[in-house]
Amino acid sequence: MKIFALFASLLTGAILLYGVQDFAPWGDPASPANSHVSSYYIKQTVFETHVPNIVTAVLGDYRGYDTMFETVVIFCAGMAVICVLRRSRH
Amino acid sequence: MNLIRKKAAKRKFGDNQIIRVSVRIMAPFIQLFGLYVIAHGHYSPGGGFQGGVVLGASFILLSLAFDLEKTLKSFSESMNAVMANIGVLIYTGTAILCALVGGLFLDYAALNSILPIGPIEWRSLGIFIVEIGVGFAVMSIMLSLYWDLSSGGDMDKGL
Amino acid sequence: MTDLVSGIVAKYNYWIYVILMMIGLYAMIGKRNLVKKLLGMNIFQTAIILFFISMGVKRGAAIPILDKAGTLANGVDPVQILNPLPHVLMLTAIVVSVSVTGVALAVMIRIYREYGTLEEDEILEKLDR
Amino acid sequence: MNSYSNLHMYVMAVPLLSAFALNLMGRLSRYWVLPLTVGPLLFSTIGSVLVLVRVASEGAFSYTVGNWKPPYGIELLVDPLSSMMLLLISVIALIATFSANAWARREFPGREHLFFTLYLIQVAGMMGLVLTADAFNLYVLLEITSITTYGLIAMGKGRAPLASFNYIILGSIGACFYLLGVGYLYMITGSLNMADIARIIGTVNHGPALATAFAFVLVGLCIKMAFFPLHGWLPNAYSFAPTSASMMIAPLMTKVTIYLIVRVILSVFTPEYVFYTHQAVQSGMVWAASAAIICASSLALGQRELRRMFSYIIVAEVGYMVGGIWLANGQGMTGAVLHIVNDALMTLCLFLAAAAMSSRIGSLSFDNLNGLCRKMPLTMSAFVLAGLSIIGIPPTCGFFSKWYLLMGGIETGHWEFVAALLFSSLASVALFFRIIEFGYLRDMEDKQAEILFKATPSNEAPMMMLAPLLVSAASLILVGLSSGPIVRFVRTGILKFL
Repeated sequence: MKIFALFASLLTGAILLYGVQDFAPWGDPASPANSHVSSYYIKQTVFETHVPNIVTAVLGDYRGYDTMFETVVIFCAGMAVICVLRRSRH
Repeated sequence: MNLIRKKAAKRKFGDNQIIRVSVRIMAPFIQLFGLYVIAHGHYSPGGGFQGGVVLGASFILLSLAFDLEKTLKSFSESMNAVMANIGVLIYTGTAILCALVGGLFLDYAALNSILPIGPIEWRSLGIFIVEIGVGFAVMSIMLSLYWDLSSGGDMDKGL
Repeated sequence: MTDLVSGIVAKYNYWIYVILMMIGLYAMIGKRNLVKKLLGMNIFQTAIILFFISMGVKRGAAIPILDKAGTLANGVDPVQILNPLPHVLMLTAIVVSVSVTGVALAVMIRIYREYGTLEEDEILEKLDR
Repeated sequence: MNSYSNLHMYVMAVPLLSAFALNLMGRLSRYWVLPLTVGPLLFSTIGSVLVLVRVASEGAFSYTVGNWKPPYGIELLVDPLSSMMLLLISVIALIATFSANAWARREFPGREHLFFTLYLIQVAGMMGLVLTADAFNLYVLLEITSITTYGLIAMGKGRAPLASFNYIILGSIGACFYLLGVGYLYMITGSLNMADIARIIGTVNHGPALATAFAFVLVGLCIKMAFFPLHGWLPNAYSFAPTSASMMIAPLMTKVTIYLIVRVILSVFTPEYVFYTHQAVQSGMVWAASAAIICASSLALGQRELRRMFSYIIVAEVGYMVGGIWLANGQGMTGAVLHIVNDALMTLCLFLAAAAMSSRIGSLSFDNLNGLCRKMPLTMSAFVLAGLSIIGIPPTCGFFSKWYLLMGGIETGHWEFVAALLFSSLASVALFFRIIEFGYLRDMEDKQAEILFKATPSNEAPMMMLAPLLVSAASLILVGLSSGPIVRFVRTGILKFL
């Protein structure tokens, strides 16, 4: 089992590093990740929402649907813990 | 878990006047800071989740320093669950309200038809409203996670 | 050889996250103690968070909190500001990871109540009996 | 913007809101539980029928949450495929609710409202999953459905927490792999919107990063859907889960994940890349699916407990659908998508039947089933119908999807897949006729019968469990007879990609 685990994790790491060679170098402002959608957010957020903190604006508005489900996730984690641990009251 | 509890009971670990008094003094300031982090999320690092965690941590600190039972007397468990529900309801309710008043889901600008302060200002305000909801929910869920995990779901002594 | 080294140095952040990820994955699959498995899960998720945050870095850029009045007047150059999107995604991912950890801890307490141990081998021994 | 265009959002949001309402009201009195679960699910069912009608008449449409243009905001896609899944989820949740209500009252007295809070959130999460067209949003919703499932399974007794913990570890690996894949996609495209990613992938060269992203998304989803070598968590999780939870989890969770893989292939990576750029992967997946079907069917033959046997059947059926998808032609894809619907209904019928039997005889090991057909004729005939459908006998729906899968296998020359399908049918014959033999031909020992059936004058399961079972059994025939229109509807959704 341990050999298998070692093999699996080394294989996963090797595949991940194999994929890394396509990436732009670290800190490159022109990489695709830093230019396509995110530069729109940086340029437009203050004009469209009047919120200077871009992270808050993207979290609460542009990707507000994600954040709604994030809240639901933590709510259902709390409920699941109560469900699992509490014993039935008869 | 039983072992830890027995040991703690024997040594009265942490049952100390200095800790209690200092926690009691610190707790209001931590809560104030949590509220600040929620409310100031527009202008500085912060927001609902971070502030909610800080608020929850202050209550967890109280229940660590005192007994779980004593903490439950001042801030009951059903009250906590209601707060969690209210927090999530604020978020989903806002989302559905936006749809009901004629916009799209989570389209805060549509709320302008209720209170006309301008669609862009409503975007800002809408983010603030939902951050409050997130803060409530995260605070009470963090607290309930701690209560349940520390007492094994029995809500008696705690750690 | 120098190519390889310079390639690693230019992307050393990915090497760090991959090593962390391998540690986490190994603990999740290979360890026989349930607490260690859970710790491995947290390490794995931390590695992912590192990966996402490190891909939003721009050299010499400022944090994504702007000056409202100045930006409204003059606009802003995206090169000067960090990429905010990975931060947003990771806030959500952190919450998910907290939730999963909470549920897993609760389930673990149930397992301890049932079998009196968190070692997988001992649990399997008790199941056979 | 008329309110009609928000309808699919209400379909998703009403169960979510009522989960919170139920959590609040259920504390006061348990009489709130039934209306607050059935009501919203009924609303969702009616609403999703209307959405389906709209899609059938006006075609697919996309929806932007928060009124932001698609690559910047989160986009939802309502096309024939997703509207069909929406209807499937709401119908199955509605049917299962009645039986789950009756069982929750037995299994968790005083905690039904907590159980149904998780249940409704899970239904809402699955509806969100089938609607979303955003790669990261999909991860969040996947985790919602998973966390609720962990909680629901761990509520059971005995080995349930251990099974749930294994599921947590494996499910987290799956979700993390998916997230890594999304990270790689984001790194090379700079976008999270599925259609936008597909557009950009077409313009950049297909390098190692894209292949890695695809591998990780695929493996992550395969763990979540319990594709054969990665199925380790499923049999324990589903057979030790509380009866009330298994009725909804077992039919829907794996099927929704298979829908996700169809969605990811069609809208993110595009079929050209998935099927034709890496030919070896394509035929390898068909071989893996064939192996999955054969191994899981053989394992099912070795089980001595009813629900455990069903879990292995689910694993085999996952092999059907994955194989059908990777056949990479119209017939196979149609068969796979049709089989999502059919298999969800068949599994629902099987698990409802198991719940109904269990309400009288308790343990479902095969020794307990002797002579059951005479004691519970209606339950057992519904069970037999579901069995016939799994085998693939013509008037039932299982036949039609299997037919498409077989035709797809023959057309592309994947004879190993055809052989695996036939082997699995034979194995299902053996499985179900063995149980029918126990039920009809053997007699229950008098002592046992006295203990089990003395308590109530009627031998059948309570009405709350029997009625949904009969409805789901009837739906097997109904869906089977209306396969033609369903196939035509499905094809409008997928043919433009192939």
